[in-house]
Amino acid sequence: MTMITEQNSSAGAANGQAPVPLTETKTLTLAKAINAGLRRAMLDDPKVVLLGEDIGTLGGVFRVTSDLLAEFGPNRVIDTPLAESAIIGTAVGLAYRGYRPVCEIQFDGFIFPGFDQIVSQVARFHYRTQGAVRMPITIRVPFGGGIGAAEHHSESPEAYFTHTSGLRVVAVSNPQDAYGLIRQAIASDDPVLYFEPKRRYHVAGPVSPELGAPLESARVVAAGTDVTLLAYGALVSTATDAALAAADEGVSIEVIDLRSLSPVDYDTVEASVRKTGRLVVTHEAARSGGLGGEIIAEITERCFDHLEAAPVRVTGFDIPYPPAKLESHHLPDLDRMLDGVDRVLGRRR
Amino acid sequence: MTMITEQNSSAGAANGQAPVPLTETKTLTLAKAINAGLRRAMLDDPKVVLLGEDIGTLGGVFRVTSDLLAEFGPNRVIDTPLAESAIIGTAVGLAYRGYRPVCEIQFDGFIFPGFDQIVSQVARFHYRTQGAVRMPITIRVPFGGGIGAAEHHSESPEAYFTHTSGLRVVAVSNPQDAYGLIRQAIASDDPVLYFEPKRRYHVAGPVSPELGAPLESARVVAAGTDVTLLAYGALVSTATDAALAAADEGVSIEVIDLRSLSPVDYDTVEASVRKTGRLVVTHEAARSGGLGGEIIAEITERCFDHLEAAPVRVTGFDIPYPPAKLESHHLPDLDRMLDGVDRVLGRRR
Amino acid sequence: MHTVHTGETPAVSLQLLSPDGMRMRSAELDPWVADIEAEDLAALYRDMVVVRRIDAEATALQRQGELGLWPPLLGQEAAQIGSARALRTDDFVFSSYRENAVAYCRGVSPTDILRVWRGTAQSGWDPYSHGMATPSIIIGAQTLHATGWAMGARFDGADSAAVAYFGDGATSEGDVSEALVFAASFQAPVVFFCQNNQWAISEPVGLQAPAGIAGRAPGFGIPSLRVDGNDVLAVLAVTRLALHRARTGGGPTFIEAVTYRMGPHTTADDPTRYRPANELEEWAEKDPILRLRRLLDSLGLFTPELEAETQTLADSTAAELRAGCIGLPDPEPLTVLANVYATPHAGLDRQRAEYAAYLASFDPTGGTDA
Amino acid sequence: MHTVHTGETPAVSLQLLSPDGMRMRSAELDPWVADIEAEDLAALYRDMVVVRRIDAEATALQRQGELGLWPPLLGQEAAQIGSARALRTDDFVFSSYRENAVAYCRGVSPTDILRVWRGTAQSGWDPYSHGMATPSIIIGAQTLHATGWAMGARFDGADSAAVAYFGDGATSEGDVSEALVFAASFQAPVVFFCQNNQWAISEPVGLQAPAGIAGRAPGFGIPSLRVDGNDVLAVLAVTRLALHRARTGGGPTFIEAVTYRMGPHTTADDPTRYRPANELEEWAEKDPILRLRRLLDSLGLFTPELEAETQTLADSTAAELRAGCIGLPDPEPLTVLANVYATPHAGLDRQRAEYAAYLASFDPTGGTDA
Ligand SMILES: Cc1ncc(C[n+]2csc(CCOP(=O)(O)OP(=O)(O)O)c2C)c(N)n1
Ligand SMILES: Cc1ncc(C[n+]2csc(CCOP(=O)(O)OP(=O)(O)O)c2C)c(N)n1
Ligand SMILES: [Mg+2]
Ligand SMILES: [Mg+2]
Repeated sequence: MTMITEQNSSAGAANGQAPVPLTETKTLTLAKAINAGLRRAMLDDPKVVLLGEDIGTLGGVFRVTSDLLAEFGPNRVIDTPLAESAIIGTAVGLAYRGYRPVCEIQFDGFIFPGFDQIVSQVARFHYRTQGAVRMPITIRVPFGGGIGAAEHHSESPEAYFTHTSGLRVVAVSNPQDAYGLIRQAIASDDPVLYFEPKRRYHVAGPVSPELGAPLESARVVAAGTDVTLLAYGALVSTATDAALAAADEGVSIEVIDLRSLSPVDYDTVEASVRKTGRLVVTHEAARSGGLGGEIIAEITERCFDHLEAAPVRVTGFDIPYPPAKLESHHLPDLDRMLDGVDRVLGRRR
Repeated sequence: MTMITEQNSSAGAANGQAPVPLTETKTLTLAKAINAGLRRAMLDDPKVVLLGEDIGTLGGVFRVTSDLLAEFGPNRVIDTPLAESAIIGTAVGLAYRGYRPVCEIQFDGFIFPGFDQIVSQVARFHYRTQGAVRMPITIRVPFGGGIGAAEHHSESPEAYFTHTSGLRVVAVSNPQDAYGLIRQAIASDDPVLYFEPKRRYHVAGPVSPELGAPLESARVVAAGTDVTLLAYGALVSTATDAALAAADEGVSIEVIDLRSLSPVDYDTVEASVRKTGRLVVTHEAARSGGLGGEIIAEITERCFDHLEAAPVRVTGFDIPYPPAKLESHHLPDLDRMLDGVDRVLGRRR
Repeated sequence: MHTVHTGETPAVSLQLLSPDGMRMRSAELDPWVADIEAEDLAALYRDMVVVRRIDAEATALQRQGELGLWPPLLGQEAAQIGSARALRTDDFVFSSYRENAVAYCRGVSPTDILRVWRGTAQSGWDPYSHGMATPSIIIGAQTLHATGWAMGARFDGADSAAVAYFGDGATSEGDVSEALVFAASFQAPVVFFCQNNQWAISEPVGLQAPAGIAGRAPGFGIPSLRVDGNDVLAVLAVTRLALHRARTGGGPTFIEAVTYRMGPHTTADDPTRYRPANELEEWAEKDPILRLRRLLDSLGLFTPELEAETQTLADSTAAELRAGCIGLPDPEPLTVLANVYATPHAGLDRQRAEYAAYLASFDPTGGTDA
Repeated sequence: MHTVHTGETPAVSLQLLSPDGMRMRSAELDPWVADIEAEDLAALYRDMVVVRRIDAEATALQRQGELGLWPPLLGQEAAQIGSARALRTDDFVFSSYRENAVAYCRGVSPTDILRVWRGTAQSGWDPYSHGMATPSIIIGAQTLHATGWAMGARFDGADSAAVAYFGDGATSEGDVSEALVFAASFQAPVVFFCQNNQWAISEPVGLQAPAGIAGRAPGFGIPSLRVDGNDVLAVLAVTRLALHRARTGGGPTFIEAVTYRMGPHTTADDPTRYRPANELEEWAEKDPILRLRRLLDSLGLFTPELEAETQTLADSTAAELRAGCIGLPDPEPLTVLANVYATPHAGLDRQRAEYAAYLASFDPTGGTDA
């Protein structure tokens, strides 16, 4: 049994290396790419401050904030007491004073004590004050399962936030996007929930110092003609694998990495579905009320006459996150994605 | 300007009348029907206790719990300190000890401080303990707009809960259902979010002492053949009016009152859509991530070949709840429902 | 059993003015009001009379259907005026819904105060123009905002302070305790100003805090003061003291101002359902305005001029309020979809365009543009 | 300035056993352990050795990949054993994840303790069989559950008590403060047992509570005791005292047990990144087991028999734990969809049927039934 745990999923900065400024394309893990993006944002703007539990001395339980305390000091990298509502609520006050706070929620399941401040305050101040008060707050959330962890450490709460008007929501799938989108999220004058696929923290890839595609845009990962397969976060890599496997069987899948979960880049999705006529959406979150249903409803409305079959969802079940030994039965995997593709192609047994 | 406010939307028990036991069909307001249901449940089972802010001496800001303190005493009707997380969290402890707590959240917008306890505790204990621990907790939430109130007093947060596995969610639209479903909710061994359409508290209707249709079932309010119009809570009456108006123009609308928002009674909805081929879903909550998208995705999957047109949503916008003077522009009304009907019929200008 | 620590709340509150208008001496507080001259006392009196009049006029407007709701501050004038008049413009207030006298002191116009309650806007003023956030309706949430703002002030090296206003009921909310934790840990220059008006809607303070309120903060490491909240001078003094601590690196301070909500919770409330009959009378004897007037009288300062001038100001303010309220224009329909985001948003822009088209479809002239 | 109230935490903790094993006299606590005989001391010793051994074996199992994670209690044996041995079976424990010694005292089998950490279940035992809820991972949430249970006990007229276990870090969460509010308001028979082990992952207690922890509850109206958490006798005494108060209508009590987390936060943690080098050594001198052993020694009670018998029990428990762990069967696939609801649920029943069909499609024999 191999389980990725807090320590061995460290971003590896524990070796005492100072963070390297990113000036040219380098190979970085996803965790280190976020670290580099945070650092860049902090260097560029003295109003960027980080708040969270264990983010300073420890560098975060995933080491995403490694070495930043040493570089920027305790007024910019703030180890907070253990209270999520206060982490978000004081970030609101800091934003009121002109700061750009970046809050870390240690694990997905710990965001709920801060839910009221996010939903009733962070999301609404701009509307409430008719634009007078901005909330350029970024809330970083390691999310998703597949690491063999205990309860509350593997959740996918994104749909609670995509249903919350006033927030922007992104989920990254690879080091390059992680770097570009954390910088864009921090630079945004709107609050952004930034979801990090924790089981992919370790995976390395090239990272250029560019900001990359805009915050609101989806990305076609692999072009295809038969079926559109929508994914985000950790499942993008599974979806890409599924597309490869399907290609062997002669099915051409277009894989789209949503990147932005709110708003959804419907132009990109629509263009794909108009081409393929078939849509599969996959996420780890529970099916009922998840992002899949929303996207299917919207795409059905926009592309009804182009749909060859009812869009299909491949998602987690409508259950609380299960114990580690059962999570492989809950999480969409390559086989279940292919099953979804079969279903949308009318090939289901 | 007429605004329904806390006082003048009182259920009218302020006149000192003792609650009347319901033994035969009577005409009651929706608020009084809930009061009667609570009373019946408390008489039937000594383990039923009520918790909430101002529910005792005052009888609740809407007077839904009027006179119950006098009848059942302070150990069963508990005026709690001002802390929603504690209201839910102590209800969990009470449930652990065999009680059936009924929590009142004073207004929809005040449920979020208790969100963590609902989502991470109430919803999960049964699954977590493999069925050993039951959470027969009912959480009453006055919801929805249209009363000209200040912020946080008019929200429709139901989709946060329908996305939360382990909860049941119902929304009532009339006095009879209010009475039957509050009793069923309290009797249920699962936790139930019970949404009360606050702008309909005053509307009276016949209430028989029966439990009525099961907790999970939808109800066809008006039969029709051209379009299925799904509503719940306060909008059921608007939808019924829309059906009458449409009938004048020769369009036959089948109105369904969902009643149960989680799970949705798809058998009833599916049967209707198979017949009409056209679906409109309406709710006050924001469109993105609302219940409408979920239902449309599911129905599209189940009835794809029976759909004549893409299902349509008539919902609140993706905005925080607006100021009172703008709420009529946010809330679905009869005209917007008819516009949705036109769209699903392909008659849109 | 000496090692069992039990909470103790000081039984007496700090006072500089007795209910019958006697100026009490206090070695501790006197220095903080040493600069208060006759004209300052007169100004405080004027403030209190004017805000009471604003309150009465707004209550009347609500009764006449011009406001959706109004949360009266009747009885809490000294707590609000005394504390707000201690502030500098660079300080920042984070309040609840009842602090309309504070807003008045921060220069918010009567009309702007009413926008929320008339329902034309979610907030009536630009927070940055007045150093005051728009009121928080979610009980206790603003205490964290104040704490965060104060942390920022400390990081900036500024000597400004944040003030969080909240009620006795609010002390039960987790957010308020978390604010105390953060304020203590980061030695934030924030003043927690709790108006204990004895009631949280229908619930007496004893339900929220059986051991009293002022005793709570010290356990978090925050010094606490209990002041007679109907004594405008004492409130001014303790707030100045607390602000001075905040400005000079002394960190947060908690103030409990003991006062009384003489009216209903809001115009929608009926206090006869829960309030003991004689309570109001008892507190009427401690009325904050009467008290200062008695002092002025005894000092020979309550002149016919002061009375007339105060009356005139109250009248004109009330008239301004009424006219402003009734003149408030209804917002444009499409503003319902404005300002959700600071930057363009594909989803919302589409909804706005759709709704504009929908509205236009009703307009035979083809009016509204998106 | 006498009217400014500052929090004060008693500098010393209650003790009955000095670090070198001397039995200290305490007029206050002695009566609560007057019945403790030689064999009881031996039993406490045995308990502590066994739970330390359970802890070590579980840590080893994690290192060997048999457990996903383990939160060691090393150093906190006295705090947990001393408090848990004060309980009756009709009392109810609501704990956090580190209270494995408490679970042991409540009769939970070693194997059941491990289920969660091996990931075969979200909870290892039936709470009602042991008077102990399954651990709460959401920090602080369980303090409200304990308070609610205790309110119920009071309504029932029972003389049972609830005990909430939580850490120093947890005191910052709003839920814990709200639990104190409700417990005080309803005089709930609940004991708040805070193990201050000096750290919340990498954060020292001074960040959470600059003024200390025991001083917090009195401000809420709850008496508080600060005890040497490495002194099993003193912990037993104060817990008995607090439980007695609870049973006899005295309401809630707060106990701060001052102890030390000698290991990492969990097996996934690396304390060398944040812990001062000498801290561990300092606390090693105050080791809770060593201390009781010294007392037993000085009383001539630390016999070879006791040593051997303790060793045997520890060995057999460790062996049982290891065998139990490795023998834990993986759950059946379809249990992933079981027990979400207590009653049939149309949506979930459908998902289960679909998944059963899906699984069956991989099985050439057509096995699994829905
Ligand atoms: C989170 C939340 N819960 C409930 C309410 C409803 N509510 C509005 S005011 C109030 C009582 C507040 O009492 P207190 O804090 O003493 O302030 P006061 O009204 O006396 O000024 C309540 C329960 C709310 N606004 N927010
Ligand atoms: C609500 C919540 N936030 C964050 C965490 C992550 N977390 C797990 S343990 C821990 C530290 C707890 O410290 P303390 O309360 O002192 O207990 P100890 O671990 O020392 O026993 C944190 C931050 C959590 N489990 N729950
Ligand atoms: Mg009050
Ligand atoms: Mg600790």
